[in-house]
Amino acid sequence: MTWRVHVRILPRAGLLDPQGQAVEHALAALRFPEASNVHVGKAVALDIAAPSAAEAEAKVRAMCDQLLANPVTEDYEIEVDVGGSA
Amino acid sequence: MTWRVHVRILPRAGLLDPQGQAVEHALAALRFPEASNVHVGKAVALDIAAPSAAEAEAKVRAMCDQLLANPVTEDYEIEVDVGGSA
Amino acid sequence: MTRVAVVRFPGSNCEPETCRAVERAGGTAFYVWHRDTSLADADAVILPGGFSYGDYLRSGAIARFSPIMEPIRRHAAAGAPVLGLCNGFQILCEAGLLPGALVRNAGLKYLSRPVDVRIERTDTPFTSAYRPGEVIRIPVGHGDGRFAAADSVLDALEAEGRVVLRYTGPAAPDAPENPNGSMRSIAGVCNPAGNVVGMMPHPERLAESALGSDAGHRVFLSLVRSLGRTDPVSERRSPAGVP
Amino acid sequence: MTNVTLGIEAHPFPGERAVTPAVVREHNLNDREYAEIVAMLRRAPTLTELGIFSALWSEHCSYKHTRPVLRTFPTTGPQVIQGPGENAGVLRLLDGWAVAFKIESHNHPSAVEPYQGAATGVGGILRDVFTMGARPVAVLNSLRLGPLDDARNRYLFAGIVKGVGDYGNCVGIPTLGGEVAFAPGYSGNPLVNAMCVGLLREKDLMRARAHGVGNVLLTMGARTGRDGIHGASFASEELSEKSEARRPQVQVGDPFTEKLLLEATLELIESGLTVGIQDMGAAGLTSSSAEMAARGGVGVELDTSLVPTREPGMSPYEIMLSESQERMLVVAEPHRVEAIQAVCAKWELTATPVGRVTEDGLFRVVHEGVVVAAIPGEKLIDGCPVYHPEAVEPAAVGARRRASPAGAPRADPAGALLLLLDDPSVASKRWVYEQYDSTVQAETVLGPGGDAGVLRVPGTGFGLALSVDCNQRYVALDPYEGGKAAVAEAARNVACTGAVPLGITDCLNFGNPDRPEVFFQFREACRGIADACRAFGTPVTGGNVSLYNESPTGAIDPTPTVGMVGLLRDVGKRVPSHFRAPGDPIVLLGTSRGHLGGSSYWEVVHDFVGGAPPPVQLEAEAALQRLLADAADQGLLRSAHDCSDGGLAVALAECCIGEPYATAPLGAQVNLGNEPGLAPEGVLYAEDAGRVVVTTPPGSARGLCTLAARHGVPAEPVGTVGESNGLLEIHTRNDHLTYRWTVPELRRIYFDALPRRMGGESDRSMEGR
Ligand SMILES: Nc1ncnc2c1ncn2[C@@H]1O[C@H](COP(=O)(O)OP(=O)(O)O)[C@@H](O)[C@H]1O
Ligand SMILES: [Mg+2]
Repeated sequence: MTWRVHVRILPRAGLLDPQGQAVEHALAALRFPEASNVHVGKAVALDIAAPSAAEAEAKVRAMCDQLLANPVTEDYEIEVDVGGSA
Repeated sequence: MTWRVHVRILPRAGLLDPQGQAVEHALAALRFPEASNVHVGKAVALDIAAPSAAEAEAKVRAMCDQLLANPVTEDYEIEVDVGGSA
Repeated sequence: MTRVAVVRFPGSNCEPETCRAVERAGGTAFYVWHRDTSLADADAVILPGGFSYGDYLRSGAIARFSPIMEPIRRHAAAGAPVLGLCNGFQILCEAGLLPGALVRNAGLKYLSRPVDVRIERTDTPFTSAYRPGEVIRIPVGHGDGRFAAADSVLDALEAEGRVVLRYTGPAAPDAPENPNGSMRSIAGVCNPAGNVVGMMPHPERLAESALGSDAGHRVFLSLVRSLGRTDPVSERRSPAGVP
Repeated sequence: MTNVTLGIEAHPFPGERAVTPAVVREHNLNDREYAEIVAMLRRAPTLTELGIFSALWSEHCSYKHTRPVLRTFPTTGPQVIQGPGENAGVLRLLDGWAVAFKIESHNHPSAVEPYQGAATGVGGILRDVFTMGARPVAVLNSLRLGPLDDARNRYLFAGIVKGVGDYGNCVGIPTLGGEVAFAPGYSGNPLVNAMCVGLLREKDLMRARAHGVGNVLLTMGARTGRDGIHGASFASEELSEKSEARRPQVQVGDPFTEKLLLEATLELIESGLTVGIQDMGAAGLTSSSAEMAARGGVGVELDTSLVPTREPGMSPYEIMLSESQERMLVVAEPHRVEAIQAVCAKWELTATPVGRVTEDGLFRVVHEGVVVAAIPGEKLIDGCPVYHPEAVEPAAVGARRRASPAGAPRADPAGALLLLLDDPSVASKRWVYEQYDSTVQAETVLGPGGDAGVLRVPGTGFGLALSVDCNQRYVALDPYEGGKAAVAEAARNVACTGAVPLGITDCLNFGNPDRPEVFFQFREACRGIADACRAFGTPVTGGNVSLYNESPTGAIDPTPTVGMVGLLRDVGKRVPSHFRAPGDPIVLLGTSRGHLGGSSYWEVVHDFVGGAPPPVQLEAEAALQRLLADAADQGLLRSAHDCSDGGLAVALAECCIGEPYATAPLGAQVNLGNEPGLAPEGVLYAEDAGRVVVTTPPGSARGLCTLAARHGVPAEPVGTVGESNGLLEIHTRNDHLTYRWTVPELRRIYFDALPRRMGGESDRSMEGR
């Protein structure tokens, strides 16, 4: 089975996020005052071959810990699309 | 109501994605052969003040069209976390 | 005197040398601030290099909303010369004044080195002092310099002759011909009328022989000449002070 | 509990931890220091006070182990406008121009988070320079890493280089030079030293002092977050599992804000609106305010509840110790505050009054009406005990100096050159400096890839030549000679361009000073630096000490990095490093003795790090420097390149390989080795100090030799530059052997060494943004 997995990697809470700040200011200037607490990080999308969604997630977790996310400055969340394809 | 909204911005399919390729190679080198079709883009997280989830999404769609994504090279997806907070 | 407005966005950092290059070619250069709403009777506008808004989100993405962009649009629409250098090129693309986008270099790293570029068009206000097909060596310094656009757009650019500058190799025997993976090796383009030009390399950084080469000087000389108001004295490339 | 005895009162901030012996130890203060504090205050300190002492009495801020040694540096000279003690040293140039420059380490933060650690290192040193009213015009960097066959070291290398580059590039300061070396001692303990050079008009010099009772203190720039709390004391301890756990929040750099801060600061200084200005570096608000007060001989009172914070609920302790980046502390007369805020607003920054200058000499911190710290200001800065650690050279080091390689070499003399050019410490650093903008500001006369970077002073015809150097192998084997060699190499590199060396800044990276062998290295290396600086007339104008560079796997090699500034009177006469044209005569300056001790050749080809490093003859070096400047001025030099790692053969190969973007490398025919009894290895790879390979215009070789004789410098015509893509041929006269290499092959090896090893690492360029 192949699973489409999405990883969202965001700067760890409390760390300065200058990019998020810049976007928040820009949105305000564009008259989107309703946006706040803006953060900008990375999105990774991948296909994972694995027997189950749980195993696909475990694999991607390992990838995040080893490569995709910076353990010192970033947090990540993993989403496995329901229903992989054979 | 405030809604936590996540935007995933990925390089448009078909465009060369050297960063996605590099990550795919690095994953293979780290013995993660199960990963394929890897793409790397941006994740934006924001709080949106809006009366409904639908309106929050519409707002963020406008932000994406104007600022967050580049219509020439990127596609985006919006996710509104169910259940905003008052 | 040719009056050239050099736009300062927060994070621009090539304004002084851009002004000096204009003055060396016989023009008068002055700054306009991104929050200004007029170009102060400029004959031409240059959007200089740098990192407007830190390149946050995407290079040029935030700067394109600056108030100064409105008069720049009008100026461009009126057929007057507009030049974007490096970050300025990125801003013009983000603003839709030029086609395509500048995305992360294929090598994924910032790249600072001289490149050889061929002048593909000499009927723009910024290239008329070069010979058609002439190859010049000037520096690049960018992380997001890979020109990308849909194939149909690229075909149209080629068909309409709107590729102004193209990377050509080799700038070193072991260097890639196309330093950042730009589609069709595009280093610079113009709008359909040819008055709005953007390029990734930095002609202003190598525009006097005291630094080893003046290969970029004629970009500015082209501009001053095309506006037909050359000041014969300062065209003698007297070293201009910092503005 | 209220801390009132006979001292000046201060109260714990509600909810903060009690000061227990465990808490004191956590703050890296020993019993003696704590006793001094109690005696000074005549009561126990509050937690906020403890934090303040801990920061200011850390090695990083107090130099408590090193001050007596640093006092032995020569710091004066007619060119010195500002010596050590300010944010940067300042030297006089020509026509009213002056240069401000300083080097600083960011080793510990870079070990933890290479990208941000290196980036914020550059940010900090830029602020040190523009704080003086100087506009930064160049940065240099000196890096040390463990071997690249280890993935962690590759990760650190990639992240550090990207961090250095992204920050300087974004602010728009060209990186004109640097150095990188790899050795096992730096595994897990990389060194990141960044140097900034700025220009100012002498009359505009700004010193960081607070004076004028009643004047206002403002914080300017970024908000204060919980970043890097206790960075200063963190930087003053060995890395261990424990420090992993109590790691401060990583400081994140924002070069965009830095650029705005730079413009706003220079505008404020130029407008005369400020009394004093100082960046907030290590120990943030604490050290900036305490040092400004001490320099001005006044007291200060800060109200930390007024400081704009990034997060709600920050305690005075956290606010005082935060190392959030891109912040400045400004002192101004009250009626100027509005004008200052207007300048800041123009640059999209804020400036907020947070305190005032007082007459009572106290360093007082108030938070929401509670006095949480009240310390006699002068004693806070000067009261830290000074230590005189024991210094002993271990017998093993002496034995190692006397040893020589035992086994067979990995290659014959011809093959050795290929191994050396492929060695990451010797090979081209193009992979590094292509990631650094080296042409922004359009004043770059000679960029990276040669001996020294050269820039022109805007609007003038003169320029600066800049280099950072240290051969840590030499220092490890013989700290005194190694210290001399670092200064000599930096001066020689600068002199190769035709410039006259003016002065240095130094970054002293060592291990734990409480270990006698480490303190021996420190003391002796400094003695070597001092002697060399005296001999060359290049005073020490400032610098930085980074101790405790040790991890569980051991101490680093001692690394006293020297940053040199030289003056080139006419940039039109600058001399590049590489051969220019076929037919140019090649002349070797200096004396060859075949000294292989401490050499790269022994390390790379014999896997042996040992032997005594080549001694530096200071008088001969000084004469060589004078000769190079004279010869350049008289137009006798087409190129000049000094011999360092890998000796004469590597120097010749580099001259042939050419500048990084040369269309075609050049060959050369060279005859070497008149000295009887010299083996070819010694002829080719010895690292005798004080030697430079130069070329002259055809017909000028004799003129150069005459000039050299007048300067007392041995000079010998040794050959001729050959055809493009030709051969490098070295004939050793003793044994009638000729070694031949094809230059395009040498070039390929030399430029490919780093990319080949770093190829896969670009993935981690996901780091940062
Ligand atoms: N970290 C770096 N940053 C920028 N430039 C560098 C760096 N490392 C090396 N270089 C460039 O490569 C040149 C050669 O380096 P190196 O072999 O150490 O020279 P040298 O032996 O003359 O000191 C340096 O002078 C510098 O221009
Ligand atoms: Mg050298």
